[in-house]
Amino acid sequence: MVLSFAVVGLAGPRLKRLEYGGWVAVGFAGAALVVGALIAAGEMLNPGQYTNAQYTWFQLPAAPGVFPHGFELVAGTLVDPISALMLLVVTVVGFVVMLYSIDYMHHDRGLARYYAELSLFLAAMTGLVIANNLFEFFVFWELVGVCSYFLIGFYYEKPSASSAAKEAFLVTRVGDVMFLLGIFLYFYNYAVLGPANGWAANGFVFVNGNQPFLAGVMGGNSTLLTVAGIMILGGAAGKSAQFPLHVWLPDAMEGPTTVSALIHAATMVAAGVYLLAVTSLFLGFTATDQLLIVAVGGFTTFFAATMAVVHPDIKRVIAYSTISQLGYMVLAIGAGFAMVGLFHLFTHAFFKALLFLAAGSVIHAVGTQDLFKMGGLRKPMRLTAAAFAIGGLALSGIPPFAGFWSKDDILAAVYSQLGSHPAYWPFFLLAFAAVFLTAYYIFRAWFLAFSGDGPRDPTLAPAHEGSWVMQVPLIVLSALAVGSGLLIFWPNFQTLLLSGAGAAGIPPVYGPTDLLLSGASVALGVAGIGLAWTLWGNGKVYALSETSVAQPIRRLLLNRYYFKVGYDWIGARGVYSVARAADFVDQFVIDGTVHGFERMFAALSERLRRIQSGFVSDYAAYVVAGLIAVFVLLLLVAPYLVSMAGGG
Amino acid sequence: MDLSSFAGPFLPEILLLAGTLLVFLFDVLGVRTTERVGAVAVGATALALLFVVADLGFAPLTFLRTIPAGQLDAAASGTPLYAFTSLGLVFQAIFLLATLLVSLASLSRPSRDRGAPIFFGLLQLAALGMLLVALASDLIFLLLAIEVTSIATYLLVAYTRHDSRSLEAAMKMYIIGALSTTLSFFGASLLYGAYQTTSLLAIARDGGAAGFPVLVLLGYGFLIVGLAFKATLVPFHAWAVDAYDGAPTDVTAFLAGGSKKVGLFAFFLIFLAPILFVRAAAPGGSPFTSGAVALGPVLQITLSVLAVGTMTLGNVLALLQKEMKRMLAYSSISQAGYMLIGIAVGTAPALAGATLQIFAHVFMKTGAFLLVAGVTAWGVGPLIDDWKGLGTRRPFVGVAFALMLLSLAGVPLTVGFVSKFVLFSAAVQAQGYFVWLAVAGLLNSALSVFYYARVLRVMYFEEPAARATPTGAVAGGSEPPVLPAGGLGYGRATAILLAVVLIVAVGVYPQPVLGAIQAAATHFVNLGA
Amino acid sequence: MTDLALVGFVTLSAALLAIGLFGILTRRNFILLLIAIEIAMNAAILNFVYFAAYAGGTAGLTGQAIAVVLVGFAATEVAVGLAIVLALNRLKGTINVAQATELKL
Amino acid sequence: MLPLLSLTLATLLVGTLGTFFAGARARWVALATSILFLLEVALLFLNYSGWPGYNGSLVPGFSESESYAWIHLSWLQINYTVGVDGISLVFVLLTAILQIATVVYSWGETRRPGAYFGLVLLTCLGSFGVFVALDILLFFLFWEAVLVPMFFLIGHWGGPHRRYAALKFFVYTHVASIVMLVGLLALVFYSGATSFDFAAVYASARSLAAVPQTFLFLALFFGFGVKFPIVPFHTWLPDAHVEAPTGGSVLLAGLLLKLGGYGLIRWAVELLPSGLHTTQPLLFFIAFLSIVWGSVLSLSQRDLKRLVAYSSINHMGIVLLAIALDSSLGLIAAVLLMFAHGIVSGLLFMTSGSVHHTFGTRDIPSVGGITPTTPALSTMIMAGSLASLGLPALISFPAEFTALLATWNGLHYWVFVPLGILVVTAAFYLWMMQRLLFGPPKGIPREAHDVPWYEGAGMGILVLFTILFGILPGLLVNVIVSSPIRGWPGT
Amino acid sequence: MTLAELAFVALALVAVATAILSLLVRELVHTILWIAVFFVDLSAIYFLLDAPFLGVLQLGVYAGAVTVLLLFGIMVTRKRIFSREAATGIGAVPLALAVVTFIFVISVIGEFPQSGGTIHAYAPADLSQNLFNVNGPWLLLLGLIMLGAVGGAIYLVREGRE
Repeated sequence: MVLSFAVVGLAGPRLKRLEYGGWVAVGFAGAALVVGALIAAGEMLNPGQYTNAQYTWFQLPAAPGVFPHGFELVAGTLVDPISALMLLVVTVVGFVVMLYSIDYMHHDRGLARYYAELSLFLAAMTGLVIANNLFEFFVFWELVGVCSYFLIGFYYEKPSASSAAKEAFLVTRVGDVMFLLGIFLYFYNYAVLGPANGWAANGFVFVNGNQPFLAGVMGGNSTLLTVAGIMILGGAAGKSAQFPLHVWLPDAMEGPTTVSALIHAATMVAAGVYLLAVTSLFLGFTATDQLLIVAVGGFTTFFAATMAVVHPDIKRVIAYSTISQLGYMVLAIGAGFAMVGLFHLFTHAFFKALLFLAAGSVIHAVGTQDLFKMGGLRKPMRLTAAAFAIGGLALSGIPPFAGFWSKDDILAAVYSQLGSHPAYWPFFLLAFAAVFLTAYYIFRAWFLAFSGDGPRDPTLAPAHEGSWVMQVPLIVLSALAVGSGLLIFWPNFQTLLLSGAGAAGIPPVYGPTDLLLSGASVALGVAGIGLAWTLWGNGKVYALSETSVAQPIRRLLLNRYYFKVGYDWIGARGVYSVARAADFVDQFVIDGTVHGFERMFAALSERLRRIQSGFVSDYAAYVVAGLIAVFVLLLLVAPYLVSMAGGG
Repeated sequence: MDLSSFAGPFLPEILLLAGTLLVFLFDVLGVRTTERVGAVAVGATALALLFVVADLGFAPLTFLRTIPAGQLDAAASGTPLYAFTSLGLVFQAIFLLATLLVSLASLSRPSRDRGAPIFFGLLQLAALGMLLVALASDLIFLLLAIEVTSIATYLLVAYTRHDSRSLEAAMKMYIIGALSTTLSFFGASLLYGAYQTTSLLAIARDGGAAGFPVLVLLGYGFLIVGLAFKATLVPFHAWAVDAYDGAPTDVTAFLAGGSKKVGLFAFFLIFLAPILFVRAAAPGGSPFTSGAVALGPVLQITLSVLAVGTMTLGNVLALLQKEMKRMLAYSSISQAGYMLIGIAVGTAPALAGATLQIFAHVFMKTGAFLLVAGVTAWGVGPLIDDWKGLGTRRPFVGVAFALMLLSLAGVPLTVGFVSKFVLFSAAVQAQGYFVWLAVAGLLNSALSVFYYARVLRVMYFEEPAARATPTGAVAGGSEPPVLPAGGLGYGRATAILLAVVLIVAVGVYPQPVLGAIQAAATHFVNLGA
Repeated sequence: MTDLALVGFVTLSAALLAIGLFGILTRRNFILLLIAIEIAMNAAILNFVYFAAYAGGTAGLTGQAIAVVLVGFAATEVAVGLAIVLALNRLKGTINVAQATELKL
Repeated sequence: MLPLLSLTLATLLVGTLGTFFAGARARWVALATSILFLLEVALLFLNYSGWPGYNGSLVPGFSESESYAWIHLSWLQINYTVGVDGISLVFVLLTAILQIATVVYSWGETRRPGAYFGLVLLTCLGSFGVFVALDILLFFLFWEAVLVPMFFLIGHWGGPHRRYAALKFFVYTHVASIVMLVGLLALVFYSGATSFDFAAVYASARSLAAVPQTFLFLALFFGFGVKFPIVPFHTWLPDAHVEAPTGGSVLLAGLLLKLGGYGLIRWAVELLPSGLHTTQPLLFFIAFLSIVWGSVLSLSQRDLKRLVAYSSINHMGIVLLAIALDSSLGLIAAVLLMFAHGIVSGLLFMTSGSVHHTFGTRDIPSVGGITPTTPALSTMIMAGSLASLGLPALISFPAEFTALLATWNGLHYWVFVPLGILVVTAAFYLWMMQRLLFGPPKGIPREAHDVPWYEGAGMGILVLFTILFGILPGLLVNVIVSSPIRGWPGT
Repeated sequence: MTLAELAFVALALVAVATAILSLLVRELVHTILWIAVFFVDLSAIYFLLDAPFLGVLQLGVYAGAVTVLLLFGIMVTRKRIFSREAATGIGAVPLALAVVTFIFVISVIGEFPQSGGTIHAYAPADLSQNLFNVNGPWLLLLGLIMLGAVGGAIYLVREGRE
């Protein structure tokens, strides 16, 4: 059944070509939603089940020394707690965004392409979620990357869009390469070095029959595993835009807002986190890896948040926020609480999609993304304003919105580990501080866009609310942003998380276990909102004076710590200069040598021609000279050579 | 001496001699039309060829055998001066084939040429000399037989006696030839001094035991140089280019395809014995004890150097040639280098390879020159560029010439490829440093592709130049050639067709020819050991 | 029977050969070239004769026979050379080989 | 049993000759031949019962084999021996696919179509022969037979510097094939093989001592390597590709480069295990050099065809690496990679040819934003580029995955080199697409319109196979695995 | 030094001298003169070597026929018989080549005994027996050479009428 769904998803793009196509896509997405929801519901009603189905792609028999346990690549599906959770996210957000697109994208050209790519993306994403082995995971992982590439570059006639698409692809490619190496390392460790446990013979599969493989059981070379973990982290960092591979995500906002909502907020970027979770649950990380993951996550949380603080572009603010939030999830997984991270992923997907769609609604209405040109939009766009506010509150971790439950879970979980892992402290603090920044920047955006009396830029088109197809998604997502966090109180959902987490052998942490901590984080969130209100509330615009000490910091933040400049420099100057130099060597040194030979032959031929003087005495002289040469050979050279060669 | 037992084995030679005398008689009688005189020559040559092939033991012809099967390759056959070896017969066949091709083509020479009897007479005489070379087992016999050919060819080159180019060519050929002959005889005299005999078989049995290593080496050195003239080895080749260029093209065809091979076979005869003797007597060790040198390897090294030098220089010089005949001449020189590899390696397979190469060269080079002669008769100039567009205008002549060039370049499915393949295989099979000979030969054949390809390009890819060629027969396109058979004449067309058919047939299925040659070479090698 | 050292003959024939070669390389008149060739040829004949004289027996007879044949051959060769000379002279009016360089390169 | 291979050869031969003399109708003859060829290849696949055992035919390990005496001397035993195993079968399939695609793509060729299609068919005939020949002379014969038509294709139908390029191509490959021939001859004679047949050489060569094996391997490696091409003997390739007509480039990249790889596997790796072992470091070095060099140079190219040509060097470097690994997984990867590269680079060269036809230039900076004008062509370019940079579900991916996995198994962290280069590869393709396909239109002639149907169909055939084997690589792998290669279980 | 040795040295010196002179003198008729002396001198050496048959042959063929032939050649090709040859000098390269050849050839003397050696005489009858029986083919070949030479040479020098 799951397989048939994937096939339908894949078939989708072709159907779209027939018609203008949006509704067909929506239909398919709806079907996917139904199927996905059924699967998720099945898993939730009966948590902890592992349903595995697979088909062999190709295989090699076992060979001593080479593949002691054989080698096999398979394609298969696995439904387990985490994939069910993730599937729900993908299908729901996918459907909602698809619906929303009908109106939002109405005026654009190339809609067939848009829907086809979006459908393909959905198919690939579901494939990724239900993949039952690392290899297949990688296949879909790449496919979603390509879809992302196309969708970012949807407005391909804009140079910035195509450039951003390229950048996204390249940066994630770096991560992919590391991911690939990680796969190899795991394979080598478990399939070649390790005992015959069937892991590799079945080709990187996560489960053994209906039970997950457990890293602890399999053992192996710890150095190798550590490196493998780092590689996986690298892959995840690329996809989930973690430091230092974060640069592409803000630029990816060149794509349509719907795409940002679906791919660059809810689903694809979460794939990195999902990968970490899967690895953590099924293969396990070493302690070094965990620390590194915590470090990356914690740092990114704060780091991205700082950049969001000053940005004038509404979408980019949300994009930085996404990076920051993904950092939380990574942090949680690093600390050993994969399911907690996934829970945040779950809730975050809804409220972040909501934020994006709300922002999209705004952009659709006013035609700009610059916050400083907007203002006073809450009056014409009540629903949007409300939705954005709900999303903002969820993001800021204000109870009872969804974000509170999951984020608080993460903080509490990491906090619980501080005793045994004091090295987590700085990253915990950074993450904690980021709560404040988060609340501040999202409400700064809200106030700038919605509060006040009217647009600061009078040339803006008069704002209006979108049609029902745009409103329904907002409403649905608002509901989910409020309600999805509350699922935590449903015992079955708890069991689901538990069973997932249990797979990794780590006790679950959920709910506000530490009231003090929760209180502190809520307080920070509120403080952030307060600061935003103070500075930007009611249509005010707070401007730093040029002489202020904070000005250089602002510029640093606006320039994103010069990361992009640096990367561009490496790409354009460094690599390209090397390439030019290599081209020079190729043309003039290597080929030049060849031409040198050519000229030498021509010159030789020309010079030798002159010996044919036509004068017979010269010819006779050649004969006599030749005679002497033969004598020299016969009497002097050859005997010497023969004696050198030992008489034979 | 019983005449019948004498006449039998020598039937081919006697046929040619009779032909020669007959056409000289024609001259006296005043019968001088090319066709009639030529018919005699063609007939005599063809008959002789038939007998030679029969003697080689080809199945349907065995009833024509003149040499009893047992006498062939027997060391005791003949006298110390001559012997019937199957390799010799193979070479006789090669020589006769070349002569036959040239005679056939010459039938299409101008009918009223008053010198026709002399031309065909000298041609047959030269062929006779070549046949005798193939029988020789004595140094002096060999050298004198070569001189029969040489003298006849000097005069053939000078045959168009009102053409200063022809006479100049003859003059150069004569001077260098006479010089080389002198050196050969000088070398023979030194060998005679060392061995006190001129019988090659006796020398082979004596081997390095003569006790005068320097004298022997000097003798062989002189002989190498003297024979190198005939075989056009570098640096003794310079005359050849001019002679090939200046001589009447049909004679050039004979020089390149026929008489030059005489020198190569002489190399086989003279140098195989010392090389083989060393191998048989002292495998792996030095045959010259007490601090002297190993004769065989020394000769092999020297011949190798000559071979490599010849093919390389021939090819390099051919690269920039603008005239068709001179380009072919240089190509012919480089081919001699390949053939010399056979004797430098000195094994039966190598000899077989070289023989096949010589065999192949007959069709390729003789055919090419005959074709050039025919095309020149249309008024096409001597330069390669004068051949522009010929391939498309004259498809069959073009295809024939292209096939010959491709075969010369060693393109697969032509006899040129098979022969090079066998030759270089044999060099590799001999192992040791001979592998480098194969490498050098192959690299050279790569080099040679350049100038052959250039001709093909001119023939097929370029449009004829606007300027009218002297008689405007082809390039002008107005005046159709007067001769039948595509403007070549029946005789020439037959000869070229024969060459092309053999190039392809032997190229695709070489087994019969190659098998016979291999067997002959094996016998030949065993004879010396 | 006389006693003579082989060494002297070898030296003489070598010298004659060298002189012949030198002549061939330097002379321009065709007839002088023929003469030079004959000098060298005589060196070869001389070789056969004295080696034959030292050999004795059938081998020696063979050597002398060769010398006889070679004398005849050399004369024939000169005749052919002269024929070419005459034809060349008739056509070009000169027998200087330096002036017959139409064919070159 | 039906002599299927000889029949196929005969089909191609008759087709080629027919095409040469068909004049204006040549393309129909060529198409018919191609279809027949493809059908016969399909029959070959269906008949191939190789996996997991082999049918008992003349040459062990090969099916469909036929052998007839050709030249038999005491020291020289040459036969007409043909046969296929899994590896050759894959290449045969590649030949058939590329042939039909090229014929369709070139449907509009008007300059001496008879000769053009004839030469195309002749190239494929030669390649097919190379892939099925099991006798050294026969192999060499076909090997050379490929050279000649390609020389004429470049020299007559090529671009402005065609003569230079044709000559350069010819010289390089001819010199290489000569060294190869010497190596093969030496292989026979030094090993004391009883004949030139693969089976005989196989029986004797593998037991040679390490030193001669090394020398032989080096000779063969040079011979095959220039075709690869390996750095620094690669400079013929960009020139030849750039100047060749599109059909020529397709066959050049798709088939001719594969001949080198196939030859290396069949005549060097399988026969000279110790030679491979001792030369491994050198091979690795050259492979890495080729990978890096090809990729880095691709970055700096302005000409679309040059870019693809240099990327070929990069890809073939990976092939060499995979072969040099001396493992079964590596060999599978190498064969898969070559198949993939054959189809993908063929596709890319077709697209660059179409770009040239449509816009009159292949200079990337001078044309841009072509997607609105030529959506189909742009799609093809994207498909080709993405396949080439290793996108899953397209054919290169399983090959690259296997190759890299094998590299890790053999070389461990050295795998960073090809892995890192994957990023560069992605970079130059993406950069090319960005400049050429996207952005505001520039340099587009007014009369430009999308590619004609036949060019589209030609590319479409290749895209089809790219996707088919990308999704189901097992179809190929199962065939490859059935070949009796050392390191394979049970051999 | 025996008388025979003395005679040989003298004859050898004359041979060398006349050979050089014949090539170096500028008057062609003098050349013929010197070469005739050279041939006669060689004939004397043959007599010294107890080869009278050869000595006579040398006198007849060389000193007689060949010399006349050469003289004839000069007469035909020269307008004035006593014309002088243009001075060509002695080139360094030809001289060097000749000298080096000479040195190589005389390097064999190291292998020969430095003095003595019996000279064998052969009866002309034995010689003719040898020439016409065992080694008959040589003469046959010589005949063929002469056949070709005569036929071709006559054609060459005969005035063509075309």
